[in-house]
This record gives sequence, structure tokens and C-alpha cells, in this order.
Amino acid sequence: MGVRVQAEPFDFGAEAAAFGRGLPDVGAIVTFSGIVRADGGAMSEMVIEHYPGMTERALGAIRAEAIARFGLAEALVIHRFGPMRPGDQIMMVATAARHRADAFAAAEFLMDYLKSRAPFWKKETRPDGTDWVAARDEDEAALRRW
Amino acid sequence: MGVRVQAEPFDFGAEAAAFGRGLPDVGAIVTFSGIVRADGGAMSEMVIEHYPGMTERALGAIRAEAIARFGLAEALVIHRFGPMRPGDQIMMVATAARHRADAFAAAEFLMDYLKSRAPFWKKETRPDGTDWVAARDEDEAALRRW
Amino acid sequence: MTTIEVLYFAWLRERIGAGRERIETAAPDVRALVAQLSAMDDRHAAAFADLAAVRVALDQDLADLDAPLAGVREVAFFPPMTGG
Amino acid sequence: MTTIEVLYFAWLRERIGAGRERIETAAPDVRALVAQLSAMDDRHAAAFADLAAVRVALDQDLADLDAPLAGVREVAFFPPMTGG
Repeated sequence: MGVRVQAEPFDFGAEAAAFGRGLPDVGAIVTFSGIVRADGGAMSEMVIEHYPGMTERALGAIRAEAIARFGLAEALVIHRFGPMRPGDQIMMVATAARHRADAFAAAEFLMDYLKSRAPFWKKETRPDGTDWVAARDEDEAALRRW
Repeated sequence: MGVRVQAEPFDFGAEAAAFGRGLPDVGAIVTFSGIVRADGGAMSEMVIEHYPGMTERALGAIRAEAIARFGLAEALVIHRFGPMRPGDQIMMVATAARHRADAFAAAEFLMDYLKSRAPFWKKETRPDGTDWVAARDEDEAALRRW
Repeated sequence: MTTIEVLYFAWLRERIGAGRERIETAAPDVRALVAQLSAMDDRHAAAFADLAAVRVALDQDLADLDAPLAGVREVAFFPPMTGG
Repeated sequence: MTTIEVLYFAWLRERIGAGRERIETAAPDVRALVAQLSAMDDRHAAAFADLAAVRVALDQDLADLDAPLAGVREVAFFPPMTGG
């Protein structure tokens, strides 16, 4: 239940609230949610492609590593694929730990690995056409801190 | 509207969802929520005392500094006072930015400053009695990274 | 001599037995005010026995023990903060 | 000779014009398979023209271009990932 890959929108507030319920001896919960930016109106649509099967496998491994490394009580990853519009939620992660330092570090770790190691690809439609988003050097560099 | 200090419980999921709505060109939202730990049943009640007036003033200044320093589109701080039980939400922060690095850094900055510079004091009831929580050296040390 | 409001929080409030009192003082700085308060009775003396554990705010801004009191109307004493 | 499933994603899929194909190969490693695929036609050649921009997964685990293909049933080629 800790990894979901889906085309459907999800309710960030409801997911965040449900995630925190009934976790024993948890003092800190961190969530991250990624939203489609309009970039000042320059972006009209985004489509996310993924690799069914490998996506779940990769996210599951990243989640397990985060739980082990930061001693988490729980961790959740939800990531959508398919067409999306500015303002839509793309994805979220949530982490629960005894103390805030572990919950924050684990959420950043999940995001850094998910960005560069889970098989998702974004394609954007802008006034000058439709193209695949290029990977950013700083996303790859972010992995080196772990 | 970015700082609330209250005795009443708040709905973390509803607050998190409302925070993210209608923010233009925001790609990343981070939330932190602090929860009363039971510490394996050793803690039965917590009471938080605060300094009315100064609390709002201190939190407002910390929030303004976070917005300026990390270029946030929005930031929210909610902190309760009064009696609480294990599992209750004590407080939350939320940050919204274009990119995830700023949203994460700002949430950690808010938490580090709030912990040691906003006038709240926790008192815990345990089997051996009731006492004030001692400040932790690492909380003071955490401020030095900013 | 001026009149200031002195506030106490957490265990300082409990040791002194009051959250607030009005004090007539000519103290030029916080340290002199603490000396005046400590001399009032055993409760105040106990509250200020370990100054390393005491923090101070002047008119709701954090300050240190050597800060001057000129123009200040509200002084608060409390232990290190433990919110979040 | 063995039969493997070859998958393409994002712009590799678009350049090749298919998301999946079944390939008979004796290639010992990924690099040899890429050479075989590139020789098939212009579309494949275009897709693999810049290998620095191509990532590979073997049976759904990330691998590199020198990884051996022994026992592998599914090979996927795609650009650097851009999720999150």
C-alpha cells in the first residue's frame, strides 16, 4: 500500500490526513507534493509517460531504502501518469518518523531518487510546440549527497 | 492569515489541501506536522504554554524571513497551545515554491526557528510525575546551519 | 523610577507563583532588574538561581541580560523555548 | 540466438515509431544489441545516435551499456528520467 502509480487524480489533503492516522510513536510527518506549473501561462498541457511494472518496482525499492535508512514508521509515494493541466497534482510523498530531522531527510531522499531513478518522462505543450522535458544536471547531482 | 496560534485542534488534511489551492506557478509544496508522541505509553498528557502576543509576533517574523530568504509564494504556520494527548496534532507548517529545494529548505528553516525562538513551553505528564520539557542542545545547534 | 510589567512563563511562573507582576524599578538593564527581583523573596531568588537557564524578552522581542531597560514597558522571563 | 522483448519510451519510442518489438539476437551485451538495432533502419539509427542520452533497464532494473544480456528477457531503452 506504500506505492501507488495511477492515472486518476488523488486528494492530497485526504491522503495526507489518512497517512498520519494511527501511527504509533510518530512525532513528525513531512509531505511533499508536486504540482504542474503554468510557467506564467507558457505551459498548457503536460503528459507523463511511464514504464508499467518497472515504475512500481523502482518506487518500491526507493521507498524501502528510505524506510531502512531513516528508521521511518511509514512512507507513502503516489505518482500519476497521463495528461495533466497546470495546477494539477502530479505526485506526493509522505514520511513519518519519531523526530523531524529523519522525516525531512527521508522525504528529500525519496524525491531525489524518484526524480532521476523512477521511469517517468514528462512531455510539455507550449506555444512553440510539444517536447519532452530534459533532465536537469542538478537533479542527477542531488543524488550524490546521499 | 499566514500565522495562527490557537487552542482548538485543526484539520491537517483540510489545511494542507486549502494551502495548495490557487497558488500560481507553484511546483512544490512541503508540509510538516508535529504530533504528540506517546513514547511507548510513558507520556499521558502534554500541556503547551505560550506567551500571547509575542508568539504571533515571533512566528510572523520567522515566516516573513522564510518567505524572503527562499522566495516562497506562500507559507503557513499553525501552532496549538493548551492540553493535548498522544496522537494529537501540535502544529504544522506549509511552504510553497517553484522548486522543491526551496520548499524543503524553507520548511526546515521554519521548524528550526520555531523550535528555539517562538515562546512555547511543553510540560509532560509521565508515570513519575509532571515536568517541563528541557530544551535540546541539538535544537539550538540546528539554527547555526542557516 | 518607572513601572514595568514583569511576566513569567513555564517553571519560572511556577516557582514565583505568579504569571505577572507590576514592578517599580530604577534598574538600567535586565541584569540589575534580575538582582532587584531576586532580592524580593525566596521564590524570586529560586527562580533566578540559574541565570544560564533563563531567557528574556523586552516588549516581546528576545533580548539578552545586558540589554538596557530604557523605554521598556514589558519584560518577560522564561526558560529556553520548546515548541514545535 | 534468443528472443528478447525490446521496449522504448518517450522520444526513443517516438523516433522508432513503436513502443515494443520482439528481437532475435545473439548480442552478448547491451552495446552489441544497440549496434544490431541501429543497423536495422534509419529510425533505429536516429534513436540511438546519441548514446549519452540513452538509459537502459534489463528486466526492469537500471543497468549500463556494458551489462551482459545472458538470461535477460526484457530490455528497455529510454531517455534520462524526469518524474516528480
